[in-house]
Amino acid sequence: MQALTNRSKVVSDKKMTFIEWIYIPAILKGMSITLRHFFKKKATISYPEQKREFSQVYRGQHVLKRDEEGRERCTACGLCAVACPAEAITMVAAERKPGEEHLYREEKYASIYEINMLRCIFCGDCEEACPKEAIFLTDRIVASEYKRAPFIYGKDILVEPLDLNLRVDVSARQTENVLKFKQNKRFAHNK
Amino acid sequence: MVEQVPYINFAWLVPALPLLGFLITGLAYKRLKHNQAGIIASTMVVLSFLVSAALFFVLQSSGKDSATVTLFNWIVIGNMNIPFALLIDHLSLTMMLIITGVGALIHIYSIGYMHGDDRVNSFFAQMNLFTFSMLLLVMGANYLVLFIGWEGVGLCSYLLIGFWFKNPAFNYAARKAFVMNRIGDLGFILGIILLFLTFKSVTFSEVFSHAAKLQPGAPVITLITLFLLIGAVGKSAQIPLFTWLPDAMAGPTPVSALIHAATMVTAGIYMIARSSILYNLAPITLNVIIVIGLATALLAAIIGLKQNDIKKVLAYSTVSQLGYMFIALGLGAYSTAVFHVTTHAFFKALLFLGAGSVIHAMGGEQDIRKMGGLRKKMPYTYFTFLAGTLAISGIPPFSGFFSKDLILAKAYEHNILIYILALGGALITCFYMFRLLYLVFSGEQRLPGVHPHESPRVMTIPLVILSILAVFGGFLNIPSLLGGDSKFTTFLQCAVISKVPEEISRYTEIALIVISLILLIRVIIFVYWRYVKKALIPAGETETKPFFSRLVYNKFYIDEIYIALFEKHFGYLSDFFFHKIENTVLDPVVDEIGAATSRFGTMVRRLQPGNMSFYLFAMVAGILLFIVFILII
Amino acid sequence: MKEVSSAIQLIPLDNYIMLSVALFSIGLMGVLFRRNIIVVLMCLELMFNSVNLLITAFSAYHSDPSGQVFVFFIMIVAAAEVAVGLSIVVMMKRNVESVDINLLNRLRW
Amino acid sequence: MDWTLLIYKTLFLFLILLITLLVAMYSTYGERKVAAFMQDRRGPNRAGPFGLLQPLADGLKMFMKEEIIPLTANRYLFILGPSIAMTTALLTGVVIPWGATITIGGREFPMQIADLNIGILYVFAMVSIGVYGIMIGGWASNNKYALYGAIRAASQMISYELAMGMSIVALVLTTGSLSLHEIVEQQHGMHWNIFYQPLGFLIFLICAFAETNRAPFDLPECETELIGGYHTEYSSMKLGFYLFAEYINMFISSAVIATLYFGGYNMPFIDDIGLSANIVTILGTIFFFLKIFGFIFLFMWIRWTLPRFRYDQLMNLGWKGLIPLSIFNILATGIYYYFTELK
Amino acid sequence: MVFLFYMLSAIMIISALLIVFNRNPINNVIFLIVCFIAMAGHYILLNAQFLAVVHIIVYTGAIMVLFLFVIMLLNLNKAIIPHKSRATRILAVITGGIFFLVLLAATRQTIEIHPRYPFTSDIGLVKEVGQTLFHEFLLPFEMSSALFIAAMVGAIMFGKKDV
Repeated sequence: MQALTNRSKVVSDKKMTFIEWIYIPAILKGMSITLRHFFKKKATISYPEQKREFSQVYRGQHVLKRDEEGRERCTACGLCAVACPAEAITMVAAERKPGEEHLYREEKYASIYEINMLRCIFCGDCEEACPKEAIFLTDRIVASEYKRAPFIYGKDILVEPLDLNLRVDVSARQTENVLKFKQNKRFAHNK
Repeated sequence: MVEQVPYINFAWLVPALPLLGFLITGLAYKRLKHNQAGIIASTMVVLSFLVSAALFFVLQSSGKDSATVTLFNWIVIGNMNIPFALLIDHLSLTMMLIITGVGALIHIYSIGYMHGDDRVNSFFAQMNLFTFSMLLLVMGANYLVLFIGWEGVGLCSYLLIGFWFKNPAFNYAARKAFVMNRIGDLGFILGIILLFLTFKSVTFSEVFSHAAKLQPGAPVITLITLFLLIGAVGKSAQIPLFTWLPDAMAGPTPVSALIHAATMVTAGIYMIARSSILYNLAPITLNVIIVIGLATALLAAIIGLKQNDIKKVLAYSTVSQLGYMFIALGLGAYSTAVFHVTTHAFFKALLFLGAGSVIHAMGGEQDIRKMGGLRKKMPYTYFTFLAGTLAISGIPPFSGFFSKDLILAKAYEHNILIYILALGGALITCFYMFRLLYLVFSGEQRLPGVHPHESPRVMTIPLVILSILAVFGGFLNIPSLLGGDSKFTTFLQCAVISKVPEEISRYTEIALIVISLILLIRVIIFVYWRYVKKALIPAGETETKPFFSRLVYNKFYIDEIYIALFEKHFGYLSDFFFHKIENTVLDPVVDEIGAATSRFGTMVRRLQPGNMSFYLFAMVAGILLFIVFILII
Repeated sequence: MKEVSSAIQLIPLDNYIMLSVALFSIGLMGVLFRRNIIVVLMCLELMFNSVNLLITAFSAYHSDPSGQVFVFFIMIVAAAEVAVGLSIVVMMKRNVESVDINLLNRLRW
Repeated sequence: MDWTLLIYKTLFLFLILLITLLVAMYSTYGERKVAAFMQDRRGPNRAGPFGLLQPLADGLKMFMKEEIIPLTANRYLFILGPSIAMTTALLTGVVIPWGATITIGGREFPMQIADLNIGILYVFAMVSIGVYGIMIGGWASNNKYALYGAIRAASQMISYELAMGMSIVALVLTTGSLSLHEIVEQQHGMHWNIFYQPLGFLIFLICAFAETNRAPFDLPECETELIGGYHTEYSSMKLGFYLFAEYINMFISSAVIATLYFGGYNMPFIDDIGLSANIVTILGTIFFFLKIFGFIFLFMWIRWTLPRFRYDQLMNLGWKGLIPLSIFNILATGIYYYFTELK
Repeated sequence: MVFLFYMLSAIMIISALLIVFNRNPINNVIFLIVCFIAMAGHYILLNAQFLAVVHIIVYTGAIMVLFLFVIMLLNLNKAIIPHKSRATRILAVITGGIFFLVLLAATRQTIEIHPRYPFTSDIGLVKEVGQTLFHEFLLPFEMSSALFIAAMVGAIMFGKKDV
């Protein structure tokens, strides 16, 4: 079998030499190792102040996107809820009243849209299931809370703000490849 | 207090080294490999010899006659103080050099001889213990230390004779030697006790200085010397206590060489020489010594004529030679006796070792009737044996000549009868020695199936050294007649007070030498004619022999006489004591004492209920009562 | 240290004797009183120590240090005794499942 | 009675107590920092600058926690345990010479509370009493883990006390005095005892680890086997006492090691500079504390380097390793002095 | 000083009595420890500092730990062993009392002490004790080490399970 690391040693119960038997060199060696680590650069960062860079495909807190005119894209089709393996998504659909065209893109919209963040496993299936490019997972971290109730995120948190400057950028998730992939009807979930 | 000689305090090393060897080989005998024990033991003795030699030169250069090394205070009772002290003077140095020198050679020889024996480690331990004891014997500065050595050599002799204890006959021989020695020791102890009662000391110097004040021939002195003589007779195998020595040949040959030829048996001679001052005061004892010595010399020599066992012949020759030494002692020529001890140690050790070499080569066969023709096969052994034979026969210029001739000269001066008898003994000695030589080495090999071969180097080299000593040892004491200055005699003079002047008239001496020489050569020619030319073989066990021959062959039936005289009666006596006295009187008394105690114990044990609390209460009550008792009183 | 030395002059030796005797008697009482062998051993220690105290007091009043050396030796003996005694107790507990001194009654005919 | 001296001593006593507690407090912080650093972490850094207020927060937490005495526990002994642990830990500081003598207005103020002529033995005695805190606490909890911890602690401390005592005997052979003050004075300049007794120092150091129940000898409280060992049932400030006692012990041990083997408040080459005596004394005290901190760091360093012993290994090391070694050390020292001083 | 003496004595006697009359072995041990520490105080009063510290190390630090250890190991915390019978107990108390009186009477008769040496406060110091120990009592000292070895071997032999 191939060794997993290059530092592995074969264990044997051969008789120790005197130098090994008094252990002191070994102890000193170990102490020198710990001392070296003492002065090493620390691996920890002070999190809230400093943040590590997320990878492109990081899947964090969800966002419900609006379109260019500020209309919600979600039509409450329910595909995301169906796709969700953790059953974290619930929604109530409603019909768009006249005069609300500037709010919702289609005739149907989600009047209530909730994701239970305690259940969500951030698999990203909802994002793939969505035919309307409405839900995305972003590189934001779900904030910690003291109670369980606030973890059920409603539309007030999930839907991105109207202000164009405050919109969540999901361009990393909508590359050419992704879009092309989504158009491909060969894959079952896109049907 | 004598001013100390420098470095003399190292004298304790001389006995200590063999003791160390004994401890090493004795305690670690299970761990030592085949030759290690021998090498250790030999090294110790060789070192001891070197120390002795160093002591010799130290004493010589210091110009002193003697030195006493007190190791520690041994017995201190009241105003009696017996120190454990070593006396280094010319006499003890001579003996030390003989013991360690010859002993070292025999030890080395034994490495080869005992090779392959499964108890070889025990053998060397015992040999070393013997050397230690013997050194203690000769170095002791008082009779008690001497006695320790005396008993120690007796013990080692017993152990070594019975070394091959699986053979019951050997065990019997060992026991016999021990018992015989005990008889002598009893006399010796009595002598020491009497000495102590008389002189209030057992230290040599004090005893001798006290003794010098006594009248010659005083009964006390005679008694003491007689008692001591009994010890010497036992140890030195004289009539009537000599029968153990031939039987002692049961031990391994190096043992015979070291103990029963070179050293231990001369302990008696040494003791008498050491006590020369006492003996000079007891003319009766001296005469007794002459008689004993003469009788022993002749009797043993005659017995030796008909013996067929190679070692038995040598044993009887030893007894006979010891008789010669006794004659010298009895004549008051102590230094001559010691000189004969020295030369005898050389050639007799040589002969025994040669015999051992022969036995080794013959695969354990000791009967000379079955040997023969070994000259070609064992040249070293042959030539060294020849040297020994010439020496013991007293052929000039071999060492035996000088010492024996001195004794004969002294005898002649004292009494012509003694001279004639002694000369006869010498001729007989010459006869049986050459008989032995020719039977063993000349002619054809008579025992089929054996392929004799020369012994290994480790055995022949000691032989060669000893033969050199046997040949030239006599030059230590060249008499003035031959242009020498009697070095040895002069050397010993300060330690041994001889009674008679050591010089006799020159012409008589020459005449004596010539007479003995002529007779010796005739004897040798006769032996040559009888055993080489006619190739006579001594008769076997079964053949009938003439009366005298049978008598001699059976050693004059002395053993049988002893058995009839003493052993049987003692047996009856002990039977009587066992059946009548012990069984009917002593046993019931002892039994009754035990039974009564037991009954009493049964009563008392009821006091012990086994309850700890009770014990504690009882204890406290006892203490309370005790304190109250003290307070009231 | 000078103040301490005056203590010896302030307190009569009789007080120490009385104290030691009292402790000794209490220890003795305990030895007789209790059935638990460990407590008996402890009471023995108490008796030892009362003797120690007395010897030390005598030594101090005598100005002779050899008394204190003796206390030292008594301590050694006590330590050895405790080691052996407690091992016996462990043994006893193991064999008879109890440390009751009255059960140690095998020591008879 | 010299009232000035009395007042000074009392004040000094309180000062030492304060410093001891302070150092112990910040040792907890240091421990966490060192542990973090050795594991490439940052450690406490939120409470106050660099997390310096963390010990206060911890202490506060300890006080605020609920006080629990188990129903089956022996109430009095349960309380007695941590008290003994804390008391004996604090008692030891009395004999340690924290500095040389300061002279103010012709009056000498030694920076040591009591200069006993048997100072080492006093330390030793206090350490030996310290076992009771753990044993009684562990036993009184009436909990098997606690009992195991207590028994482990007792046997461990007795075993290592022997070797420690014997290493000190060798040291005393070289110094010829049992007084800590004298021992420090003898090490003036660079004549530190470590150079004369390297083996003794090693033995003493190892035994000090065992006596303070620090890793790798922390079997009495080893979490993986015994939950919390002898303080399994403890909570609130009684637990705090135990933990605190451990850090105090560590501080005192470091001080004793520094005193016995590293010259205490002595600095090399200080005589050559030519400063006034008082300044030298103060510098010495600072230097002494630096040494102590060094040793505390060593304690932590080793804790975060070496894995814990197994119980049989611990006993083997103590009885078959250290005791023979320390006897050998005594012997070697004795022979050396026999041949050098008895000429 | 006198006050100290009486206080320590009172502590000692009370704790000693508690050892005898308290039924819980663990409490007994703790009272004995208290008693011993008070005794160390007495030693210091008597100027025997070295002895005091050795006393604490040996008795409190080693012997009592052993006691505690054994009690813990054998789990003797419950006072399962009954007291002795009432008669025995009364007898014990009486015996103890009589012993006290008799010993007191005995010691009352002791003669007045005449110090062999001039009074010094140094005899309790390590130096003095050590010199006496290693000059006059060297052989007993060495013998005691032999005793210790014997005790150790004995204890180990007893402690072995199968002997």
